Amino acid sequence: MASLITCPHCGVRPKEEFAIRGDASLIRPAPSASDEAWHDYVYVRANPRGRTVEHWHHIAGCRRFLVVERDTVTHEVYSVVDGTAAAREARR
Amino acid sequence: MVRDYNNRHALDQKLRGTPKPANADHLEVGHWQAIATVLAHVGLETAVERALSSTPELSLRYCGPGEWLVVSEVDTPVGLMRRLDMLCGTQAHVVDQSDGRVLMRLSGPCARRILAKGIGVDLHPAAFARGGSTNVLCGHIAINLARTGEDLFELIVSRSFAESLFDDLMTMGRAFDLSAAFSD
Amino acid sequence: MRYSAFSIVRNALSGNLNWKPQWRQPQPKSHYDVIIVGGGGHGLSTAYYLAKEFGVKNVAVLEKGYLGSGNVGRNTTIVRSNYMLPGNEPFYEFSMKLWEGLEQDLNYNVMLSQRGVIMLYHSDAQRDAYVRRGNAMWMEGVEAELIERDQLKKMIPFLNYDHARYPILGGLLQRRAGTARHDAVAWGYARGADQHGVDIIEHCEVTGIRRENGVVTGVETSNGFIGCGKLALAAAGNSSRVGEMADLKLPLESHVLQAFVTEGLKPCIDHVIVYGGGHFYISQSDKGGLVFGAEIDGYSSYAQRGNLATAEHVMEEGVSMIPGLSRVRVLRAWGGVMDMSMDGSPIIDRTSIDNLYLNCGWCYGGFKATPASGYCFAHLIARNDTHPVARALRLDRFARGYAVDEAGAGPQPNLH
Amino acid sequence: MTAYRLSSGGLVDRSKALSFTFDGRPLRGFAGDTLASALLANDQLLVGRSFKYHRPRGIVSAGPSEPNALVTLGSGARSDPNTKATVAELYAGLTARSQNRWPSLGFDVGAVNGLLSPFLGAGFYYKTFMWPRQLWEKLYEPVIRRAAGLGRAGLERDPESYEKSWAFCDLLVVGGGPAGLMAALTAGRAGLRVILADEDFRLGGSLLSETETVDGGAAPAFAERVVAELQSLENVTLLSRTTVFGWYDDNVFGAVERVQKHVAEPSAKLPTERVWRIAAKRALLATGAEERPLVFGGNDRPGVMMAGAIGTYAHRHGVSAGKSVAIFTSGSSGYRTARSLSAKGVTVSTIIDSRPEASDAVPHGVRVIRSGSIVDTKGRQRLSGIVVERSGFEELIACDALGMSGGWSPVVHLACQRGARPVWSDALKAFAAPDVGDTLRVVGAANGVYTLAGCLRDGAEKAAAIAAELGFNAAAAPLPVTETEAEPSFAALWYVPGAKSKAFVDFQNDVHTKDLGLALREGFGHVEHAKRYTTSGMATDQGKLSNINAVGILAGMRGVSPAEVGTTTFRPFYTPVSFGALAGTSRDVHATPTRKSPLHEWGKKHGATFVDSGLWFRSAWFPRAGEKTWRESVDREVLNVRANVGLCDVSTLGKIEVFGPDAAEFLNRLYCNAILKLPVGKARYGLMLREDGFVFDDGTVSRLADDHFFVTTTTAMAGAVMSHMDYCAQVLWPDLKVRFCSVSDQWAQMAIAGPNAREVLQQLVDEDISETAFPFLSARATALRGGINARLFRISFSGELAFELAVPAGYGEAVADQIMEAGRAHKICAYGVEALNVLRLEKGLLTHAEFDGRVTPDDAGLGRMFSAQKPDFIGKHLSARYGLTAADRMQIVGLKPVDKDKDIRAGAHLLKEGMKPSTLNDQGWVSSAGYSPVLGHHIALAFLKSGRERYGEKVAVWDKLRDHEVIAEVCDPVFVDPENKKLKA
Repeated sequence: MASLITCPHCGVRPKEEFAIRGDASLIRPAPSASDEAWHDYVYVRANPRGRTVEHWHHIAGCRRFLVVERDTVTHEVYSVVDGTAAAREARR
Repeated sequence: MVRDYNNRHALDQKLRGTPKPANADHLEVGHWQAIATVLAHVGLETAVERALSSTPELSLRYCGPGEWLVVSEVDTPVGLMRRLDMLCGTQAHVVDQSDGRVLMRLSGPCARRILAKGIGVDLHPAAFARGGSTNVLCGHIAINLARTGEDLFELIVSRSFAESLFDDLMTMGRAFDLSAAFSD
Repeated sequence: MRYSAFSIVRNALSGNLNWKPQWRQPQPKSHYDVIIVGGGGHGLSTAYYLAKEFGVKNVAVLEKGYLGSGNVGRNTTIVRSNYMLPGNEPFYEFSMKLWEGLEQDLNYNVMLSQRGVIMLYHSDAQRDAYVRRGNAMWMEGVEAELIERDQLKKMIPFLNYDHARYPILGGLLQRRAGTARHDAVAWGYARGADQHGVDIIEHCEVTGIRRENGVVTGVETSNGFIGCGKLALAAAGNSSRVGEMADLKLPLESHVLQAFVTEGLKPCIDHVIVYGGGHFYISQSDKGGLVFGAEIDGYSSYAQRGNLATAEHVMEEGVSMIPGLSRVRVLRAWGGVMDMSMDGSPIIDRTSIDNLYLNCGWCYGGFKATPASGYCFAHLIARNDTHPVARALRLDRFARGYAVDEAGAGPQPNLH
Repeated sequence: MTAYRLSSGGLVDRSKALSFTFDGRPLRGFAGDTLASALLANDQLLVGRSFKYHRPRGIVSAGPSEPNALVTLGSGARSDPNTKATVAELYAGLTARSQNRWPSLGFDVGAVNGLLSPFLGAGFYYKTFMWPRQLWEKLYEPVIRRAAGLGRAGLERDPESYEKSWAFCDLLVVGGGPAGLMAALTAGRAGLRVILADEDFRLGGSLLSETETVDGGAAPAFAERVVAELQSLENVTLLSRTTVFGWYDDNVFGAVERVQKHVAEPSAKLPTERVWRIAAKRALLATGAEERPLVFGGNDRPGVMMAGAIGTYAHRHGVSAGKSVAIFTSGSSGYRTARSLSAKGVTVSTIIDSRPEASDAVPHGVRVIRSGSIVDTKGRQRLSGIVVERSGFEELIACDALGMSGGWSPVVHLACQRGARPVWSDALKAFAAPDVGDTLRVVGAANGVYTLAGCLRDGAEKAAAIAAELGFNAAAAPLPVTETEAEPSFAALWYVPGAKSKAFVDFQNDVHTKDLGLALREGFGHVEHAKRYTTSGMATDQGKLSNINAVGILAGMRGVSPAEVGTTTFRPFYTPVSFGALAGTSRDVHATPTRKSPLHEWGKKHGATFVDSGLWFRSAWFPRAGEKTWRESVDREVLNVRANVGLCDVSTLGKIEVFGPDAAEFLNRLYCNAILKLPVGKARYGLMLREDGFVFDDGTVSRLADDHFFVTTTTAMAGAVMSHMDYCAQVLWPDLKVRFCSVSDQWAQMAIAGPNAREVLQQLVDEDISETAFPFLSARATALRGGINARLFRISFSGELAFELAVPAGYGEAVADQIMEAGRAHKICAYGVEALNVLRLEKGLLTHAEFDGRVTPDDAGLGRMFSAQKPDFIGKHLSARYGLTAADRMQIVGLKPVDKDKDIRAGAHLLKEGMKPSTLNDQGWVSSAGYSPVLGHHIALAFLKSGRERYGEKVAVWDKLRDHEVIAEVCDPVFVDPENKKLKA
């Protein structure tokens, strides 16, 4: 993972083509949501040891936000999917 | 007051007056071509790609989902915009990038080895075949790379980075006596 | 056993056979007044100050690995108090002052070397930002100097003055800043805490936090249950994991930061030098190795190892700042797991759970904070009251809108 | 004379003599020598001094594990300190110098440390040097620093170049010995893309010093044949002189190729070193095994070497390490080496075997002492004899070289760099590679297979298996025929009891057995603690020879098995790698790419001084003849813009085209101010927040059509804004129909500002640009006379009547020329970013000097832009937090010095007049400051607590850092034309 990411649009790419944005499990609250919900969204992180999902922006490639599902200890990658598809899925 | 304006190439300073003889490994910098970004409307990506692929004068460079750079060696920038509007104007947004991009053509037996010094993508023909194109990082500069022949690659780079990329490529090619010139 | 020149001579004459362990290896008791989770620099200094300054001596430090196996033993050893924001500067200066008396206090030479930290600037805008910072330091009574190019050339002649991509125009110098021998800090605090009666229990992993009626009563560990009056977390990169045992969700992401050391060289770099055209910083250890690093790898990680792309980038910055590093060979790279907070500043606070205290979010600045972190945390635990210099570092600052964002980068941990 | 060149044999080319120097002494070797073999051939046994006690040290090994023979190669800017003589390839003209000695290698004052050693035990420095405190930096530390360190780095600019390259393959074979060669051959024949990397300058590994035959011929000849075949295969890449130094995620390997390190006159076309990043589908570690030293009294005397190294020097280099060689062994390998040396004509006098019994064949005339141990060595700077103890009796045996053979440790470094720990094997009496999955497998001696036949078979079999996994057909080729050979056996002997003098574990760092004992006694028995406390294994060799013995000794002292002690962590780099190689070409002015504006040449033509702005070069000011300081130029430019007109290159702004039916909605959510109802043909200033409510960036939004916007960002944040937009569009609001792309490079953009701007510009366009036809904040696509597409905006960053004109980048220079020509009569001048900065400062307009990431719209005086009516936008919700709305926040104000001759400087802090400086009393800070030529005095923008209520108050502007303090009056941040009369003229 830390060397190569398989972009669903561009294929296998080196790490330096990406900018890492952070936790991809967060869902932006509705405008009317509580202060606590907004605080948690912006400031609180599950920070799992093990399986996690993270946004990697393929900034020097297709410029898509990818959701990389991976392990924070072994760095094994389980899946890489396009962020839009994942966002739609999460909202369902 | 009406006058003709001179269009200055980004590598004018570097290449003007360079003697033409090309070595086996050669970097040819396209002097004039029309380039446009095509952004397909959401949901119409396949239709746009089909429309663009139907025109032999246009060569299509993949950037990302629903986004291409379209290169034409025969059109003027305005002509290309017009052509693209007709081809897919209702299905896509078309943006002229002819002045914003510089095209370089790297050819020769060592082209792959030269590019491997900057590009972290497997360029073996089995992995990156003729006709393939993609956005990719070359050194520290984002470019679009296309394979147009066994030993022939085209690089499209943002204008402001063109000098840096050019310098980098010449360094990468120094062991192979890489030569460079404007195309005719 | 008190250390002195005399003790060295006396022991040498008896074949060095009479030295005693620097800390005991006790069996855990069934209950402590305070249990500290994490036997790194911060946990050990907390224990030390609890026992020495605040009279709380029935204390255990639980460490899942060997003592000092976390970031205290894998950092770039820099000690400084050159911060800009009023929420930070008093805290780090308090730490600096503790450093300055630490060796005598601990009777342990942690090799504090006040050789000066200089941060280079490469543009007018960067100079202005450093001036702002330097003046903020002076506001707190901390000496800072603006070194202009000509003076800098005399002071550090080997920087890239003539061919740099970003011209080196000068630097902000804190002379009192410098380095300390990282392992010795852990060992010195451990020995000091031990002498004050603290039980340091290595290879004892906390696996659960027991609560009764919403109050913490003890911890489950790999060595069984241990009861406590108060529980203090100082688990650095593993803070989120330990917090989770008490259902705490924290404003943290764990990230890996690489550091490097070169082969040993005769003295050649006499300061800590920080590159302004990137994140690179370098100093020379007393053994001769050049110790350096730059930014985090960028993805969340609990693996204590880094990737090659980042390492190469670090070297690029190094050679850009000091062209003569080019032929110096890098011996070893390692990675530490940083508890990156959402504003780049640490957290020392109570939690919503009674008797549970939190010390985390040190990002990559934890080493220099070791004394003040321990002191302030001990103050909080013992008196249930925030130490004045740590008032801005509370957990609720995010909800209240008082982030201490030194980099001005916003709530994205990997940008700090 | 002890060591000498044998009269024949070896893989050196005796017809090619190479002259070199060591400490100035001219010496000769042959092509094919290493520096170490050449030094030995010249009987130069003493090569260096140890780290702590400055003990005389000689060559120990014949490879990268060398702890002692470190020299500085080359001179001046081309010196390479700490180079291992054992891996340095000899070339004509090589110069080598010994290190860590003063005044000379033979007589080193530092050796006095040896006498003081009882006081300098492990960790002694933690216990002393604390009194008085001030003396640490002044006295103790400088003395310690000078004594420590090894070679000297001059930190001179390196004249040589470096580069990097990517490589992709099916199979990477690390190590070109018997197992590696067979693996590469098998896979290469099967058609896999193979890379074989070996650190040596000659492929073959142990085959090069092997005495057994392969296929009936000499082993080196076999290696040569295989290499030749591999070279002929198009799908195989051979990388000699290439050390694979690291194994990273996803089976990516880092390797460094020493392209020209062995060349006296390097070619300018080639790099000195090249770093390879190799992405391999599979990899085989064929890195061999390391022979273990024995830990006995006096084991560091020059002349004491690894037995296998003595063999290598004899067979590969045709050099005998001594006239009379003794071997100290705990197993069969010592006998094997003795036999091979005898066969070569090297005199082996004695084998001291720690074991009571052995069945190994003894060469003729060699005495064997079983159950023997060496307790001391004799000689000063070179070995003259050994004290052998057997059954309580001691015997002095004369010898001038001693080979140590303590068994074997597989080299498993790379396999353990990603978190897996090596596994103790009772069978191998060594730590073996852990199972790290299919992508990386260990083969040959690295896998604990020590016979030649076994290595060849292991290599062939594993490569064939990999070929099959990857879908290739590896036809079974017959294995080469070798002589029968038994697997070596040995006893684990961690230290030899009864030492009469220091028994070293880590040679380079001078860690001896007593140090480990002391560490244990003081509670540092954990392997990591022992390492850190004693520094064992922390030298430039990273404990390649010593770590295993340290573990064994700790295990013995703690009464546990080595498995329980475990090892310290293996990390990159396997052997040290230069900064230069890892940095590649990115250095000096090429450290980062450079971006040039389409008006760069235009700026140059007008004499611009350029300044860095991120990756960009921007025109800062345009000095004219007679102007002596930048201020003179800038003042002139400012005054000219205010009085006449100026042209400024603003092409570096980020420019984004936004399309789609939801484009307006998208931008409305992106900016904190209202965009939705922006009319077509209009531009608007836009302010973007981060989700935490602080200002992210500002710029302009122009609506060119209902579903088409043109957005600008600041130069600095162009990339970040584009990424933020990607995130918002793709992740936050995937259902909005919006598409956008950067056109930053497509357009050259110019600001034409000043009272005469309209007259000048009107000459280039047909379109009516009068105040009525094209009022402030108009935006339009248009064409220049002559037909060039352009975009024209009526926006101003100076407070003057101003336009921004964008034309296709290639035409930028020509159009700028034309404007300058058209403007000549109207007194146009070129102005740079410095004048731009003064103009905006006078007008109270903000940049990222103000937007430092901690500023709210209200702090910046832009509270009115915060559209609370909009249902949602980035940053809305968290903007309401107490801390962001508190009354005592710092707000933007203007500052004027009370004494108009005084200047104000950015970065100063603010204090109430007469108040003592303190963090508590700090009232704010100056974000931007400069001289206003219009007002004739300095002005500044500052953030001041509750600033807007404090206009008219006097504050101290406190710049203690530069010993500068002035009193200033707080005022409105708009200094010039607050009614915007000029702007809307």
